[in-house]
Amino acid sequence: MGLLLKGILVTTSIQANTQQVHLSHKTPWLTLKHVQQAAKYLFLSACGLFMVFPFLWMFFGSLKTNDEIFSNPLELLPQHFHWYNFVETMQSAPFGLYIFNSFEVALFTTLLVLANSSLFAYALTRFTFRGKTAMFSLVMASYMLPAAVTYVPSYIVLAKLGLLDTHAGLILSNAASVFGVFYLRQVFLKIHPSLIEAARIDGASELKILWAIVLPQCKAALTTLGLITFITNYNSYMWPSLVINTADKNLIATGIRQFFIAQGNYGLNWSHIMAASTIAVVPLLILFMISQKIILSGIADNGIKE
Amino acid sequence: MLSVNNKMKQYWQLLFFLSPLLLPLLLFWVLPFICSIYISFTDWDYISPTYDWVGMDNYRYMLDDSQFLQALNNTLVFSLAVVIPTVAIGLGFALLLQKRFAGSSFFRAIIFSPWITPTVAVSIVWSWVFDSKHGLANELLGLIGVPSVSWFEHGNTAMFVVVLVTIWQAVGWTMLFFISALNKIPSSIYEASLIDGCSAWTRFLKITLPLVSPTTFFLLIVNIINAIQAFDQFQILTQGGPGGETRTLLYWFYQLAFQQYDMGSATATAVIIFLITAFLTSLNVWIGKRWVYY
Amino acid sequence: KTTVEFWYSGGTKPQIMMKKLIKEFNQSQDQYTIVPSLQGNYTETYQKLQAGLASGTAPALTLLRGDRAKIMNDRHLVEDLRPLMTPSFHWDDFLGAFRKQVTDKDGMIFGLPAYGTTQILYYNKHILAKYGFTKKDLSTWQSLAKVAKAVTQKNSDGQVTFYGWEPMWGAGNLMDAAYSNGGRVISKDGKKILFDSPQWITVWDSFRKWIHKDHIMRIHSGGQGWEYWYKTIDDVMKDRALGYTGSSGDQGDLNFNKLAATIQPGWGNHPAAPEASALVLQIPKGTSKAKAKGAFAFMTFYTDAKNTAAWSMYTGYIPVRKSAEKDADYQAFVKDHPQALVPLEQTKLATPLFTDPTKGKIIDALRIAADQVEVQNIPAATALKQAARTAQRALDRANRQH
Amino acid sequence: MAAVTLNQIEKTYPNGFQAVHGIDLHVQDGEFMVLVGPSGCAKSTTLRMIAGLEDISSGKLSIGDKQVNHLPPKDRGIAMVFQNYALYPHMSAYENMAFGLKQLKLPKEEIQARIDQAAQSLEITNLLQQKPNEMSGGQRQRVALGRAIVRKPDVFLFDEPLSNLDAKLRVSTRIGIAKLHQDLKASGQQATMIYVTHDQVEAMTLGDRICVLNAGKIMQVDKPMHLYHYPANKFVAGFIGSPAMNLAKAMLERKDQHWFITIGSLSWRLPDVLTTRLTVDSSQPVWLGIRPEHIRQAKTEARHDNTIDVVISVVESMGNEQYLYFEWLGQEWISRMGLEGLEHIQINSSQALTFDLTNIHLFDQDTEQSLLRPTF
Amino acid sequence: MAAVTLNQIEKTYPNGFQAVHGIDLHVQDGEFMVLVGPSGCAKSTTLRMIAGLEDISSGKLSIGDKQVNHLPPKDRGIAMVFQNYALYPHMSAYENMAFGLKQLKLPKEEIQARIDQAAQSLEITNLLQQKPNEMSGGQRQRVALGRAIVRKPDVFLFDEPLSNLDAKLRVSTRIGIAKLHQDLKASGQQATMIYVTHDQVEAMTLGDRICVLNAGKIMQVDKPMHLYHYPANKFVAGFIGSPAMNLAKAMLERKDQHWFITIGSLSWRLPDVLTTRLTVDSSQPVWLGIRPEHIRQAKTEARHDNTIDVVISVVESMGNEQYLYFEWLGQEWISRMGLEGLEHIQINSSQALTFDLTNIHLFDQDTEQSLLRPTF
Ligand SMILES: Nc1ncnc2c1ncn2[C@@H]1O[C@H](COP(=O)(O)OP(=O)(O)OP(=O)(O)O)[C@@H](O)[C@H]1O
Ligand SMILES: Nc1ncnc2c1ncn2[C@@H]1O[C@H](COP(=O)(O)OP(=O)(O)OP(=O)(O)O)[C@@H](O)[C@H]1O
Ligand SMILES: O=P(O)(O)OC[C@H](O)CO
Ligand SMILES: [Mg+2]
Ligand SMILES: [Mg+2]
Repeated sequence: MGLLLKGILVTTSIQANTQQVHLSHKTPWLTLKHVQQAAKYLFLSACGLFMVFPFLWMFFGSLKTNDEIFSNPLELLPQHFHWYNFVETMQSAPFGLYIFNSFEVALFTTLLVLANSSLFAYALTRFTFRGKTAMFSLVMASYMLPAAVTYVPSYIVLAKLGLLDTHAGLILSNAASVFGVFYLRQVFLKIHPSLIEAARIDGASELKILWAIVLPQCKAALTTLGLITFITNYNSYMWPSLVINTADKNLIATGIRQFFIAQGNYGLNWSHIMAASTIAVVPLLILFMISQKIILSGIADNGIKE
Repeated sequence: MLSVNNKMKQYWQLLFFLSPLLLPLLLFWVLPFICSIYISFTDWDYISPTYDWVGMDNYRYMLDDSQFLQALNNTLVFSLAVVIPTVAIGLGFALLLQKRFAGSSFFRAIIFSPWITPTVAVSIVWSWVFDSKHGLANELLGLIGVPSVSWFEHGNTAMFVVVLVTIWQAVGWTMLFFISALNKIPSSIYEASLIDGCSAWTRFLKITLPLVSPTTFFLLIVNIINAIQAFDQFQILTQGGPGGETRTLLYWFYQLAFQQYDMGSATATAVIIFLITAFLTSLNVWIGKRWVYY
Repeated sequence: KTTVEFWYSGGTKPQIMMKKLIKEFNQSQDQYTIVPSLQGNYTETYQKLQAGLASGTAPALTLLRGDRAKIMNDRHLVEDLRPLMTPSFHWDDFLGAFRKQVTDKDGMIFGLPAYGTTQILYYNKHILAKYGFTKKDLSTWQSLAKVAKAVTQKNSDGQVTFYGWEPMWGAGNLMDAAYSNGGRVISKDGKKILFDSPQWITVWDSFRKWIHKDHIMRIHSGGQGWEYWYKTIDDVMKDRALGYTGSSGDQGDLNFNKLAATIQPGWGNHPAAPEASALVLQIPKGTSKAKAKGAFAFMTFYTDAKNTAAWSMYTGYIPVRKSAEKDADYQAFVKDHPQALVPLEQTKLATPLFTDPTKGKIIDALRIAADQVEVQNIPAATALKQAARTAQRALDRANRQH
Repeated sequence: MAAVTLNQIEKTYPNGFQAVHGIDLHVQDGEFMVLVGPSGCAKSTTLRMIAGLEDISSGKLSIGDKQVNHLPPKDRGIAMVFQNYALYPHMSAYENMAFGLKQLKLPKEEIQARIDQAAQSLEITNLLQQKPNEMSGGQRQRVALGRAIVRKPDVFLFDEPLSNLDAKLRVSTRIGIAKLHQDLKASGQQATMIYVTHDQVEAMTLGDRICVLNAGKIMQVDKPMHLYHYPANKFVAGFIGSPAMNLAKAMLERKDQHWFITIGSLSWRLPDVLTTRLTVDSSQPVWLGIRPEHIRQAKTEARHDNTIDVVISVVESMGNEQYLYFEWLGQEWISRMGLEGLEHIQINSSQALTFDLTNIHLFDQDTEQSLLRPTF
Repeated sequence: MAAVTLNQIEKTYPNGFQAVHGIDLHVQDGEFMVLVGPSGCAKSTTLRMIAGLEDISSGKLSIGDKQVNHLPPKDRGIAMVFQNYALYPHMSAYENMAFGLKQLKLPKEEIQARIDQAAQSLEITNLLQQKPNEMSGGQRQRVALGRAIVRKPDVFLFDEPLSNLDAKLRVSTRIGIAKLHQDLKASGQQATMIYVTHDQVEAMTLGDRICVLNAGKIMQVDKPMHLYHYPANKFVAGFIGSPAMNLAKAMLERKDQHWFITIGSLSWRLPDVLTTRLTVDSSQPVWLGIRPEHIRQAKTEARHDNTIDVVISVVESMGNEQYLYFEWLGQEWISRMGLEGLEHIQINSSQALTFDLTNIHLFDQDTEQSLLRPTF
């Protein structure tokens, strides 16, 4: 709480700074502003370190020997970089395949979510029909439903559809994103109705309007939603581990845990587990790097309605 | 709004737009929930084709069950302990990083990054950090002369760890929403306040805070819902222990459903979780009317 | 060819052995193919099996923990094996305790014991000897505590550097000790919870005292999967503790140049009475005749004297057939590895497996009480009485419903 | 043939609010019709019903000789220019214009040709590859016009197309639209235009005819000059003209053969040109209206009884003319006069002002309808 | 005492762009000074430097007799009205006005009294409990004014305070601001006002003096009428006045004692009133400027050589006057005339128009400075 208070105070004075108001005399070599700047960077660096520390530890841990990991946790860097840990880890379980599986499921789920949330949100924002409010309430109510609550009946539904132990089953069962509808609805509401009317006069069908007029303007929001959906599904653990039985079809989170458990003999190799975790995170980090400009600005530009 | 001569055509069009989402929504959310409500009035064991209708028995049993009450209490404590700091710290970071400056997007990315990691992977790291013997946390405490703490062996400290990890993950996300809200405040309003001559603190309290209140409100609700639905971090860090002191309702549901196969009680718990979420959300909406400015 | 899906799980060594046996079986005949599917652990197998049964996608063969196998039968979810047993099968050859475990009161055989497991003591024989103790000194918990006290070492700060004993985290060890003090979980008529009785409280509170007051014992708790288990083993292997209470299945991982094994202690005058049970192979209800036949063929193969002996030698688990002891290789093995006989020996005095009539609520209450005593240093009376109340409610409810 | 006919058109919004109360309006083929009125008077609603963007609650709408009540917008042969231009922000100017044509599945060359031609006449050829956010307000406006033109519609609909531009640009774009209308007519494309604005300068300068709306009803439809000189009712009188017409309560009195107008303590005889136009034949209370330019500085030599002495409270000089504000009979009056001859009227100075009685307007106090017949 | 003095003020933005190039301006105590100029000419920058919202790069800024370069805004004795009003949206009108006063720790009664008084004079007493989003644009504008007034500042700063209002409201609020200035002066509160606008009607009607800016430099500072009649350079000539002054290249030629202005193939002798004002004594190329109202319909009886025949391309009638657009010498010209006497000039009709040579303006083609001395 103390940190927080400090942060706020530093910031509010920074806001005053943006107006470049000199409260002080001519130009002393060290102004209040300089001190504030330095304090801000120091504070942010400390926080930043705290935020990324687990990754760093995980990554460097994967390069240590098993004993080294526990010998001195304060020592971040390994004495020797055991890159071979990665090779061994990759050999000890089909992580490549797991990552591929996760990618496949996450990708198709994401595409499906983007498509159906867009359609649904478009209908909610641009059509008038009876039961519209009810429809929206239904979606919002679903948001309050813990996913775990739906597992059992959902499982049976999948079984009835013959989609157990298939990626298609996973994709289909994750295809309704309540957040997606909620988020896109807010974004679509911000598109001026006259654009849609102009397109109607231009003779475009509703689908065409959505595709050619609305969506291109929401690229940032779509990327954001896409990334969120992708990450969530890539990382998802509980539900896939219930649906998938065949080892070859496992997603990465299940894979890692399986690896954990399958290491079920004395002398658990922690550096391998760290390596496995690192391997699992890397694709996401890369994806995040690529899209971070969009995702960070995306939420900012098209954020939820104020 | 739109005049379409052909009613049928309009109908099909609507169906085309709604059904791709409605289908999975009904199949995997609404239908299961309705089933759950039904099951909560039975003693179904998940597999047996037969079950008995037990009426309110599951609910009655539950409301009088010390373990349920403990889980309920834990859930509320956890939600409160997570939501308020998350929103407050998120706002703090947003204020710091709102304006672009050298390195601002770097810091934003860093603070956001915990959110993208699989909870499964990163919780492992945290469990080491708080290892009672050689954990980093204790080493650091040792440096400043504080005796080590057996983090996972006491209810309070174990809960603290889970809360910390949850905040750690959610803060960046919260920050982004605040940044967007702050950027929407016209700069002329700040300038007006400069001319009115208020202190930085007054400006924060009297102007910034009220103006981002709709976002604060939204984030409170989303974070409450997320907190109530938190599962992975408990599963990996504490498994509800020690002695059930970090067992939340959702975790309790999980154990009832997937360890004891007591579907009636489990679904009754689920319904209660839903009701609590709905209650907290409406409570927030109600209180929100007093402090949220639109 | 008929394919037979098989869901199983186990540690590394069991996994290796299981794969080897399946391969051998598949090659030994051309009627059936066993298709194995490795699950995360026994619990996960059980969980998935529920889902599988609910949706009609259950496999033809599963490997489950004994208590769960019993629940499966109580819920009428498994095939009776009797029709599949040919005269050449020799059901009589299986260990009596294990046979009893899978036979219900109507005589139905709802599963085949795959291998046995029980918790025994492992200790560092050199250090024990160094302090002038012998195996005999480990025959009651009271004397074990004395030994522990004697060997415990502390550094100048008062921090313990060498522990006298490390029980395994969880209710299992404490229950075993309570059984050894004549305790019961439920009354014979199945109506009353008994673990808030003095037999239990004395035992559990002693452990609490040894752990939290005398600091001669320690508990590793929490973590991922078997993490606590291996931390415990590690302490013994790395000379940070004298010994620990562990599974017969640990033998494959341990170094017996340094360690030795013995059966669990009794409590005071009471003889030891820990639980012993078999992991059970089952054929879920609704499995087709052909698949069931195939599954049983594999069971027969897997449990034949030679294979169960080989399994035991490689993993440390208890062989399920009496005739295994006559296996030549096995006899040679136990000569070299006397510890391999300890679980078997303990099985003979064992308490049969406790099965929870509330499908888990009693076990859950005990688990939490154990956590409170072992980890949180809450007096056993408080913890157990609270747990008993919870359990009694659940039990009453379960009894009412049946 | 693209006359637009509104026949007893009504509009009730789903929330129950009736925005349009039975409008009858006939816009001739090729005519430039301006809809004008205060904010919320249902100008946009009316236009949007014509466009097909809003359902018509009752009445008949025809474009050409076809009833179009139930046709979707694209089939009505219309094009619309929106207040905010409604350019697709992610498309270049070219793509913006081409979008509608592509929906018609026109051949590529045809699209290209149409756009080139429109771009040339609007002088936006060099902007074609730019996106809206790279253009100034005026340029966007012209692209929006271009998008309408290329569709070769029978009817152009404009909803306050200039209100987002700044004053200078508004003037030049206004002229551009007037020219466009002329050019289209000249090229034989009899484009009907319906133009919504609340700016009466635009209305006056652009419209062949102006339709003045108030609260969902038509007040008057007429040529701009007729509206200005012969407003049919008090509303139109007050709405058209800037600065607005002075309006005050007065008594119209008949004494023998003569008519007098009594205001405050003064009573003036009506000139004959007015009496012949009167539509009543007995005394009655009226609204007296007089435009600012008809209150003139009194010639010092000849002081009539229609001259009053007032104190000027505000003077606004525009360079070539000035507005004098004064208080009289408890209300504010404006006089507008050219600068020739009279310089620097001081604030708080006393002035003698003359009412030009041949140019006053009279309205019934109840019905607010004009009591004077127009002379054309 | 609150004169505002800018002394060689410069402003360079952090990105290196120099927005203000050495401005000298003295605004007298109680004066209403209008800053006017095209978009981007640094009006706002200048005002914001005075307010203390923007650093001053160099130069001296004084308010009263105190140099305030480094004082924070609140200590400069100023109040500011923003273009978008910048009302605190979550506070009622009352709270908006009270906020600044509370920061001064004034007693409650004093705050109440000041607000009541201001509200009364602005006629917003009944709005005091409403929030900005429950008010119309004009009401918000008045609350923003109120917030400025209650501070009893020495200097009022306005940044385009009317540009978000619609035309009608703009006129009435404009008058309100003029009255406010008068009232404050009358009440002995010699409030200096600095008012930024790009609308020259506002500039002309409000300012005691007008400062015309262009590209960060002062073009002319003078009374409105002087600016209109004696623009110091071509920029001011073109900027002030609506419709804008006609400007065309011409030759100023001296032949013996006489001066001629040659444009196209025509050569007109300058009237004597102009020649006496000339600041040059030899021939040179010039910009000829003439305001639209000085191009008149030629009297048929007397046709001078300064009469030209043109074809009218556009006619815009405003009711009481009309603008005629015509093409001559390859550029567009505007003539503005009252309606009296002449009705309905048809588009494409031919007209004889006379240039009023006593009212032309001449500017050097290089320096663009006026070549005529003002006569006051
Ligand atoms: N969707 C709607 N539902 C209910 N009432 C509406 C709706 N749209 C407009 N109105 C109301 O109908 C009336 C006419 O609105 P309209 O937009 O046509 O006015 P306008 O003349 O175009 O005004 P402006 O000059 O402000 O654009 C207004 O009172 C408005 O509040
Ligand atoms: N923060 C800034 N950084 C860099 N250049 C700026 C900044 N603010 C304004 N400018 C530039 O300074 C010049 C003057 O800007 P200013 O806002 O003062 O113009 P203005 O006269 O108020 O225009 P307008 O009538 O459009 O409000 C413009 O060219 C503008 O682009
Ligand atoms: O649960 P058990 O008895 O099979 O034993 C645990 C294993 O030995 C851990 O590796
Ligand atoms: Mg409108
Ligand atoms: Mg500006």
